Amino acid sequence: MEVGWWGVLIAVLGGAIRIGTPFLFVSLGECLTEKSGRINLGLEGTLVMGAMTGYAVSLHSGSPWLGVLCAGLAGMVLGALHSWLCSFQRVNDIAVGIAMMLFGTGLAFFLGKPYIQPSAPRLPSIDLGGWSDLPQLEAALQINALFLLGIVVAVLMGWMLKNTAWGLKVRVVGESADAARALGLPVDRIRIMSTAMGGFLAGIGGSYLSLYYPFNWSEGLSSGQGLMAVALVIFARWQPIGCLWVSLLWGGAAALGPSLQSVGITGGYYIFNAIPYIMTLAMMIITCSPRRTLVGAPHELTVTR
Amino acid sequence: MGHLRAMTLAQQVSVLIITHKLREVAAFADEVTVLRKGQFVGSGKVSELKVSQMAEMMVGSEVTAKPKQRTVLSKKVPKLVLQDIRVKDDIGVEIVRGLHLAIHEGEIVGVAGVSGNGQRELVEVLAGQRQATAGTIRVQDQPFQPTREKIRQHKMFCLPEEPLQNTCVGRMTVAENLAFRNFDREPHALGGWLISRPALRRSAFELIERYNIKPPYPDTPIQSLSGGNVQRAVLARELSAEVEILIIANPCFGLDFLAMEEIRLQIVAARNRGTAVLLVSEDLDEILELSDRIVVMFNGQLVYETTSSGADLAIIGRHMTGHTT
Amino acid sequence: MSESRKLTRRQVLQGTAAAGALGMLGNVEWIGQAWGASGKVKMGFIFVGPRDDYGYNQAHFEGKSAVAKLDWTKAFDEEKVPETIEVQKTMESMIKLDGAQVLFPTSFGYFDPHILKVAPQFPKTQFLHCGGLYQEGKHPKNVGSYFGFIDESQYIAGIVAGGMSKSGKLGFVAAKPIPQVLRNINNYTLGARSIRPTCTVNVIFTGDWSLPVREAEATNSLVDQGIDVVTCHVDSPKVVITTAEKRGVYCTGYHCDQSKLAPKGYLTGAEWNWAKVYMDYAEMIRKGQKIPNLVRGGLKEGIVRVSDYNQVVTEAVRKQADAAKDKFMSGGMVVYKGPIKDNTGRVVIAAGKEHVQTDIWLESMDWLVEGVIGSTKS
Amino acid sequence: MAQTLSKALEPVLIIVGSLTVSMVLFGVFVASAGADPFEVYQTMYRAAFGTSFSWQNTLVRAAPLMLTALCTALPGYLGLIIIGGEGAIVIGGLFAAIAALTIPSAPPMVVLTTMALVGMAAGGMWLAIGGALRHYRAVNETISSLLLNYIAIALLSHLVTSTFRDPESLNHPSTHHIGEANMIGVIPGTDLHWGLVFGIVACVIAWFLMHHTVFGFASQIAGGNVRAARVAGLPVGRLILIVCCIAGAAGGLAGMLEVAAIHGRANDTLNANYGYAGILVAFVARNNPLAIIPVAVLLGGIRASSGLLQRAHELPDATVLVMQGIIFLVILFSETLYGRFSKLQKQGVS
Repeated sequence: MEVGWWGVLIAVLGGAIRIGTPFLFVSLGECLTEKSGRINLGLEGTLVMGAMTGYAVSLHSGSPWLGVLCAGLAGMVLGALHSWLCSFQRVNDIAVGIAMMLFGTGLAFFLGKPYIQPSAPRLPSIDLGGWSDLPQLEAALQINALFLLGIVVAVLMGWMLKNTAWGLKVRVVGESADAARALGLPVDRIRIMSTAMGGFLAGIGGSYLSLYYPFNWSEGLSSGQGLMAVALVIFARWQPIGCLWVSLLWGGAAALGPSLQSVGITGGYYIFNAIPYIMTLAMMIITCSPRRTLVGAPHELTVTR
Repeated sequence: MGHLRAMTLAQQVSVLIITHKLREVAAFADEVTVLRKGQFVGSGKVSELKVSQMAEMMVGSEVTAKPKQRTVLSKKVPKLVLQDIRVKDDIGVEIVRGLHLAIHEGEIVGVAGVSGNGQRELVEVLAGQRQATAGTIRVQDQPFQPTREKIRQHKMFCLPEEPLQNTCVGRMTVAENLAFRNFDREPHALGGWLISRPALRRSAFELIERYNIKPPYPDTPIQSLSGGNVQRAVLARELSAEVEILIIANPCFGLDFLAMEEIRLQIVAARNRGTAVLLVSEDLDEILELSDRIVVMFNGQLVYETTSSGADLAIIGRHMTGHTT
Repeated sequence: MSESRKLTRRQVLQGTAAAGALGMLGNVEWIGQAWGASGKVKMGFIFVGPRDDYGYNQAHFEGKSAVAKLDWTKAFDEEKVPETIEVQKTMESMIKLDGAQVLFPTSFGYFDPHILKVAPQFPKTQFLHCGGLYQEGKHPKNVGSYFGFIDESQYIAGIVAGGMSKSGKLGFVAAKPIPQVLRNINNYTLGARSIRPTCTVNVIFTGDWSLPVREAEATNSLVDQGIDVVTCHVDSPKVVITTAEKRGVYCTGYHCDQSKLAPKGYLTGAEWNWAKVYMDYAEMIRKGQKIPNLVRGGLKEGIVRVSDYNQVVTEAVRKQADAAKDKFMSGGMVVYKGPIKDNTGRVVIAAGKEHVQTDIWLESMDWLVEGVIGSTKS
Repeated sequence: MAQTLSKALEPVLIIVGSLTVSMVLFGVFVASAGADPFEVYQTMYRAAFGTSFSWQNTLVRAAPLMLTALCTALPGYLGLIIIGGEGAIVIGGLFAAIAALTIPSAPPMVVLTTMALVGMAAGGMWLAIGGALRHYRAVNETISSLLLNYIAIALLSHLVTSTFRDPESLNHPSTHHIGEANMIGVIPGTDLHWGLVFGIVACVIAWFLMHHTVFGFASQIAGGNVRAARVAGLPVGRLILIVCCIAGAAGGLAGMLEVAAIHGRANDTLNANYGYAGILVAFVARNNPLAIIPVAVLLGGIRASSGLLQRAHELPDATVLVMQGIIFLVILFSETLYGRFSKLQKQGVS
C-alpha cells in the first residue's frame, strides 16, 4: 500500500518508540542519580557494557530476558563503582564519569570480541497495531515489552519520588547534603544506591539496543545515547514522566532524517541527522534563565550551579 | 526560644544551648558553662553570675561593650540613594518590592528585620551579585553599576554576610584574598598586567599586622582561618583604603566577643571618617548599638523608620513581625 | 626450515598470476633475501575498524587469516587504526619494530596522504593498499593497489532483487555518496532494470560507515514506503539484514555471506574474496615474481563472488542471474553501455559508447542512474 | 621551607603512587585475560618509549592532546567544565582549510599565518558559544559543549560533501588540497611535525597567563567563587567569554595543524577523538597547563603502545582503553588524598 508522506509520520511515530526506548532508560537512570545530587556522565560506558552483557548472556543462556537482567546488574556494578569513588572528598563526579565512560566501553569492547559474530536470541515484540490494516502502522506499533516497562518505571519513579519515604530521602540528599546529614540520613549510601539503580536502568537500556533494536552487538552500537542522557534529564526538568516525553521526542527527531530521504527529500541529511542535538540545545537556551534556577533542579547538582 | 523556655519550665524537655550571645544566656539559660579555646574555663548558675563575669570568662580579660565615640557631621550629604528597588529571588518571586532609602555621609543606617524579608537579596543587589528587576541606585548623584571602575570611583565597598562564602576564594591564600581590590594596580600588578607575588606578600604582611589576623601567614589558604579571622581579613581588605560607602551584612555573626568588639569599633571609626554605612543585621542589639538611624524591613519594603535615640524595641519588634495595628 | 621442504612446497604451489595486472614493477628480490635470512616473510595488515565487524574489516581479516596459515609467513594485524597520522605511525612501527616487509593498509582513506608519505621513506617495503588508486609515474614504486569489482556481484544481486520484488521498489541503505558506493547503487539498479525496466531503487544515505540505529531506521523507513527488497553498503550489514528479516521483506547482502542472519529473506549477496587476492600476492612473493602495482578483478578473477541463492529464488530469476554471471565470467559483459541517463534526465553515456570495467572514468562516478530515487548531494 | 618542600612533593608522590596502583590493577586485568603482565609492560615500554622511533610515535600523538586538553583546562580555572574540544578541533580545521583555499596564490607564510589565525578564531568562537550560553542564558556549559560537538561534526560532514567538496577527492570527501607548498614541515632531525612545539609553547603560555597575570588572577577569583568576583566588581561574563575563546583557539590550532601538517585538506578524519582524550588529560593534570605536557606524553605513549600490544600479544585494541580507564579512575580517586599527608605531618610534629 502506498503511504507516501504519511510514511514520514509513521516513521517518526515508530522511531519515537524504537529509538526512544534506550533513551528512556538511560534518562530515567540519570534522573534518579541526579535527584540524589550526583551526575553520572559514565552512563555511555554503562550502556555499552549493558548491551554487551545482555547479548552475551542471551547467547549463552538462550534467554534474552535473563540477558536484560544481567545487563542491568552489570550496569548496577558500574554505577555503584562510580558513586563509591565520588563519595570521597574532592573527587569530581563529572571527571569520574568521563573516566568511567572510557573504562566501561573499553571493558565491553575487550570482553565483547567473541560476541560480534554469533546471533543471540532476540527479545520478542508485542503487536499493538493488530487493529490497523495498514502494515506500516502495524509495524510501527510492534513494540517491545521493555518500552512498556520503561513507561511503568517512569510513572512509578515519579510517584515514588513524590510520595514515599524513600523518594523523600533521595530528594533531601539531592537538595542539601548538610540537611540530610543533620536528619541523620546516610548521604553516601543513598547516593550510591541511587546511582547503582540508575546504572541498572542504563544497563537495561543497553540491552534493548543489542537485543531488540537495532539488535546487534558491535563496537559502533552506541552513538552517544548515554552521553545524551544528561542533556535529556535537564530537558525533562528532572521529572521521570518528562523523561518519557523527551525520549519519545528525541526518538522521533532522530527518525526524521532517514524517513525524509525515503520520500525523496535528499538534501542536507547531515543537518537533518543533527536535528536532535540542535533541538536539545535550542530547548535549553529557551528554557534556562540566568535570573533563576531551574524548577526541579536538585540543589546539590554541580551542573545547575 | 521562649517556647522552649516554657517547655523546660514545664519540665517537658532539657535544652542545651550553644551560643556566644550573652543576652541569650541571661534570658534563657539556668546554668552556664564557658569554654575557651577548647578548654573549660568556668561554670555556674546564671542567676548568680553577672554578665560582665561571663564575658570575662569568655574573653579572658575584663572586656565590656564600650560606648563608641561618635562625631557628628554638620552637613547631610546623601551618598547612596535607592529608589523603587525591586528584586526577584532564585525561584522568580519578587522579594524586594519597591524600596526607597537614602544614606548620608557619616551615618550608619541599620536595617532591622526578620530574615527572609528581602534583606539578603537587597545586599546582593548592592554587592553586584544579583540584578534588580527595577529601580535605580544612585551613588553620589550618579547612576551606579557594580563594575570595578564604578566601585573604585565611588569607593563603595561591601561586607556581605558569611564572608568566606561571599567575598573570599577559600582555596586561594590569605595574601591573594587580601588583594582582591587592588591586584590589578601597582605595586601588585607590574605594568598593569604582571602579578608580582612579592608585592602581594608584602602588602599582606602589613594588613595582617595592622588588623591582627591569625595565624599571620600570608600563604595559608584563607579557608583554614577561623571565622573571626576571615572577617578581620575581609575588613582589612575593604577598610584599608579610603571608603565612601560601606554595605555591611551581619558582620559579627558567629564571632567571639573580642572580634565582635573590634569589628564594631572599626565600623564606627569608618563612619566617623565620613563613610555612609548601610548595616543589615539580624541582631537587633547590634543595630541598636551601632546605628544612627534605624529602618525596619518587612515583606520586601521598609515599613518603619526611627532615629536610634528614639528607638523603642517594642515598636520595632511589632513592625518586624508585621503586627502594626 | 629445511631446503628440501621449501622445494617441495614450491613444487606444490603452482600459483596463478595476478589477474588484470597493469604495470609490473616491484622490488621483491630483497623480500626473498629477507625471507632466506629470517625464515619467514612478515606481513602487516591494518584495519580501520574492528577485525570482526561482520563486514568490510572482517572480510579483510579473513583474507589475512588465510595468508597467516602459510608456514613461511608471519602475519600480524592492528585494528581500529584511524585515518590520521596514527596510521603513518602504525605503518612505521610495523616496519621498524616488527620488521614487516609487506604492508596491507586496507582502508581507502589510508592512501592519500598517509601511504604516499610513508612509502618513499621505506623503499624496501612493499605497500599494498586496498582501493585501486595506483597511478603510474605519480605514486611511489613500492606501492601497489588492489580492488575488486564488487559492483559485478551487485549487478547480479540487482537482477535477483528485481526479479523477486513484488512492488518493483527496491531499497538501498548507503553510508556516503562516494564513487565506490554510487557504483554499487548504479549497478544494482541497472541489474534490476535489465530484467524489469520499471524498477526503482530508493537510496538512503546514513552519513557514516557504522551507525547501527540509523541503519535500522533507514531500513524501516524504506519498508514503510512499500519497498520489498533491501540491500546496503555500510561497514557492517548485519543490522540492515536482520531488520529486513524482521519486517518480512527480502534482502541481499554485502561484504560477506549473511544468509545465516536472514534464512527466509536473504536472496543472495555480493561478497569479497580477499583470501584469493592475498594468497596470490603471497604466491608472487614466494616465487620472487615482480608484484604488479595495480590488481583489480571481478567475478572472473575470483576476487568477488555471489552468495548462494536462497531457495525461494524462482527458477526463472536464477536463470536470468546466472546468464549475466556467465557473461561476466567470460569477460563479455559491459555494464556501462550507452545510452545511459542519470536520474535527473541528463545523458551521461551516449548511445554506442562503452565504459569497460577497468575504465578509470568509472572511478570518479558522481551521478545516480535513472531509476534511483535519491541524490548525490548531501 | 620544609612546608613548601612537602607541598611540592605531595603531588609527585600521589601521582607516582596512583600510577603504581593502576599498573598493578591493569596487570591483574591482563593476567586474567591470559597474558603475562610483565611482558605486556615490557612491550608497552618498548612501543612507547623504548626507541627513538617509539618516542616520536608517542610525541606525535601527544601533540594534539596538549592543545585539546587546554580546551578543558582553561575554562576549568573559571569553574566551568567544558568538553567541547572535539568541536573546536573540527571547526578550527575546517575553517583553516577554507581560509587557505580562499587565498591560493599567497606566499606560504601568509597562508599558514592566515590558517592559524582563522582556525584559532573559529575554534575560539565555537567554544565561546558554550561560555556565552552559560553566562547569558545559564545553559549548563558541559551539556551545551557536548551538543556543540555533534553539531560541529555534522557541519563539517555537510560542508565537505557539498559546498567545499573537491570533486577529485573521490571516495573520501574532502575540501581541496591547500597545496604542498603550504604544508608545515617536520622539526629538523626528527620525523615530528611542528605541532609538538606549538603544543608545548601553548601550554607554557597558558600557564603563564593563568598564574602570573592580572587576567589570570581575576579568572582564578571568578572560578574560585563567582559571588566574590562580583563583589570585587570583576566582569565575570567577559572573563568567561575570553577564557573560552582562548581555550577554543587552542583546539582550533590543533585542527589547523591536522590540516596543515598531515592531511592537507579538511575532512572527516578531523573528528579523531583527540578532543575527548584531551578532557582526560586536563582532568589528570588538574587543569594545570604545565602538568598537561607530561600527562599528554603519557597518554600518547599508551596510545602508541596499542599497536604493538595487538601484534605481540594478540590483545584487542580495547586493551589500552581499559588501561586508560583504570589509570584515570585511580588518579581521579587520588584527588581525595591531597592534604592528608600534610595533616599527618602536622600531627607528627605536634
